[in-house]
Amino acid sequence: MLDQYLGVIITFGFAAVIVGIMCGASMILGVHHPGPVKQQVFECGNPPTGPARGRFSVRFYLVAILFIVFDVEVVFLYPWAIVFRRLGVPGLVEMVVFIGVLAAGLAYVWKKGALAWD
Amino acid sequence: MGSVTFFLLATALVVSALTVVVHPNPVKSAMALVATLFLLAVEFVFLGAHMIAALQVIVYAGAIMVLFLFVIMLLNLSDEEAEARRRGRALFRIGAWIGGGVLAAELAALFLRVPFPAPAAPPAGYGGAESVATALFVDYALPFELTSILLLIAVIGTVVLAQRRAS
Amino acid sequence: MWADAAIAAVKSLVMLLLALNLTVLLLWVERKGSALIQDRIGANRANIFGGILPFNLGIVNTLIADPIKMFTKEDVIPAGADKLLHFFGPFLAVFPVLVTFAAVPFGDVLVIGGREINLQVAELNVGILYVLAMSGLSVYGVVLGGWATNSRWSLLGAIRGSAQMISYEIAMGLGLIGAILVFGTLDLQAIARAQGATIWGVIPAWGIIYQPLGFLIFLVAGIAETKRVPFDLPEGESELTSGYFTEYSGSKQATYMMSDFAEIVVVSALATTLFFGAWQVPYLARDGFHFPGGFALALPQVVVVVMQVASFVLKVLILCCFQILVRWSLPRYRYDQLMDLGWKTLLPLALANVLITAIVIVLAG
Amino acid sequence: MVPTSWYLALSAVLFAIGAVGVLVRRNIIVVFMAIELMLNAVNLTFVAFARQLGTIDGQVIVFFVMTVAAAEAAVGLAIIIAAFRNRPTVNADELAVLRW
Repeated sequence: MLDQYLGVIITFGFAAVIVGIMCGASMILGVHHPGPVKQQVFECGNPPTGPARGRFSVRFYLVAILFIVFDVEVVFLYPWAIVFRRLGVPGLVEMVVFIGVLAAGLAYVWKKGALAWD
Repeated sequence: MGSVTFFLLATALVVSALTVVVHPNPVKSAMALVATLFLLAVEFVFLGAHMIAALQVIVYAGAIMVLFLFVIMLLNLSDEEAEARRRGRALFRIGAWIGGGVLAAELAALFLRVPFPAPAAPPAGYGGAESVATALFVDYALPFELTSILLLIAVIGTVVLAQRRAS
Repeated sequence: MWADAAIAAVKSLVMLLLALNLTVLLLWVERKGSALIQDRIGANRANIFGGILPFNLGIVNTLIADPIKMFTKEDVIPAGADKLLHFFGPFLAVFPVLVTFAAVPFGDVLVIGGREINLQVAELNVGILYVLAMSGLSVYGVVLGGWATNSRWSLLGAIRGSAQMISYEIAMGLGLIGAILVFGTLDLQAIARAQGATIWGVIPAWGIIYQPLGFLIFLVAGIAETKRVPFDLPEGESELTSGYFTEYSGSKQATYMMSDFAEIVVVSALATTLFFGAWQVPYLARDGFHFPGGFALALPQVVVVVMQVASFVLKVLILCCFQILVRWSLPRYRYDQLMDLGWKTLLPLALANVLITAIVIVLAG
Repeated sequence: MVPTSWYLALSAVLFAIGAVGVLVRRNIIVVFMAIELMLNAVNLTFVAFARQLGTIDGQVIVFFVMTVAAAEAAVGLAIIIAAFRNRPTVNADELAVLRW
């Protein structure tokens, strides 16, 4: 079964070389004339004020949490989908319960307004 | 897989794991952990756990670590420790490293002395999607259902904790 | 062993070059297409070597002159940026996308000298999961690119972009579950082969026949994953200059731009494989055409393989062009609409699709 | 074929690195990452033993461990955010009181 991964390893190698060349080309081929003005970050012409890395709305964090939970759900659905024909009705019941519980979670989040962006 | 491959992978794993622990910048720590998790997925492939390897990358490297990065960026954490390091903790740190080294050496020595018989060649499809799925949905149906409750609790707990009270 | 490795290397190179060429070609299609839609002429001239060349093809501009220009530009790294992560941003945006092609079949079996070569770089038992796992990693390209540069436009773009990508990753994954329920495997080549059958001997049994809703969900989520109009909030030129790659120049910026197009190709390739019969040509079997009604046309094996590969490339190209058409036809979403569409529309729809598909399968036996 | 004991030894080393990380780092998020590292070291033993015994159960357990890790990360990081709101620090030493 391991020889399946031969192609993957080779593709990883080729892709790393190709993308590495693409990213690094400018470093090697391009000119280098750094200057204080040129190296300023771009803020539409004004000199930047204050630190760039501010804090963010907690909503983004809630989205990431929901992503994790539903990602795990999707990950459970994949193995279920391939053996579903063999499992039959019990398999369907199992998954309906599982999805039902998680849908309750989604409904809760929805109701709490964590998905509302204003 | 040959022992050469194993040692190369193991070295890479240990180096990236050490980077997670010692790097002062949390973002780079997190990226080193992503690398560690990815390399572990490669180990899983060598151990015949193909499905688990894919899930490791999807769930751990692709989801959980994104959450970590989000929080690091959300709280705007920069290189911490510089100030924490000054506070006379040097002795404790050295002690912790020595203790960790002893733990690793002792456990490793213990394991290496156990004469495991060479594992039998796994059956066809071992660790593939079908075999894991069958075990999961037939033998482990109840834990699977309980998992959903755990996730539900996680969602509710998170929303309660993270949302500012009635804002 | 070495023969296998050589064959795998050749297949891998063919697939990667195919993907890269499609990507670069798309750049030209995009420029010309947008020009057509906006009633302009578009990219139509290239002045290479001071006009020595007698002909003047617009396509040369995009395919050769543009990359050369990009690759020889100065690589400006803003002060206060993290040099290592500044490099890894664009790297991680394209690399995971490119390696997904290893699992995508681009043809059936080619027989050379008694050796059967499966036209797929790696026959993975967990093919779809591999594709999802790898493409999921490309979110790091966005996050790191925005964080490393120490610029607020970039950081804001990165946060927006990653939140958008992970939101739609769920819908994308769920959209595929229906198709997997139908085919009962994660192996992309097996799925491709299963679509060679016909319904009532006439209609090709492509995935879209069974899963029209699944395809729609997958396509919308896929377009959102590529972060392009109408879902281009992370780049949002009018508000964030260029979003997470504002501070990139030269070849790194070109790499970021390419990542969008490479993702378009991946989405199209996956949609083709799962919903449009992969490399299948209707009624074409390994030994030639078998039309309904008993009429058959025997063809040499090489011709069949060439037709299959061509069919795959053509389908992918059509889907790519469709995505570009979408981009130039629709206005941009607002961020709340974007999140609503992902979480409140596509996600429940996809869950319903999964359950309905499962119930139908149980009822149909 | 690489013997199972080598994998176990590797996982022991990774576990020890994670444990040291929990002890020496003060940034609570990095401590959290070190815990994830320890969890993963244990996952490696599960998968190694699954191969040794020729059963699939070890792999299914890893599946569950991942789920638990996902839930744990979600809630744990939410706690960090909630704590951060009241006291803008992620230094574990300064979060020593159970009250804020």
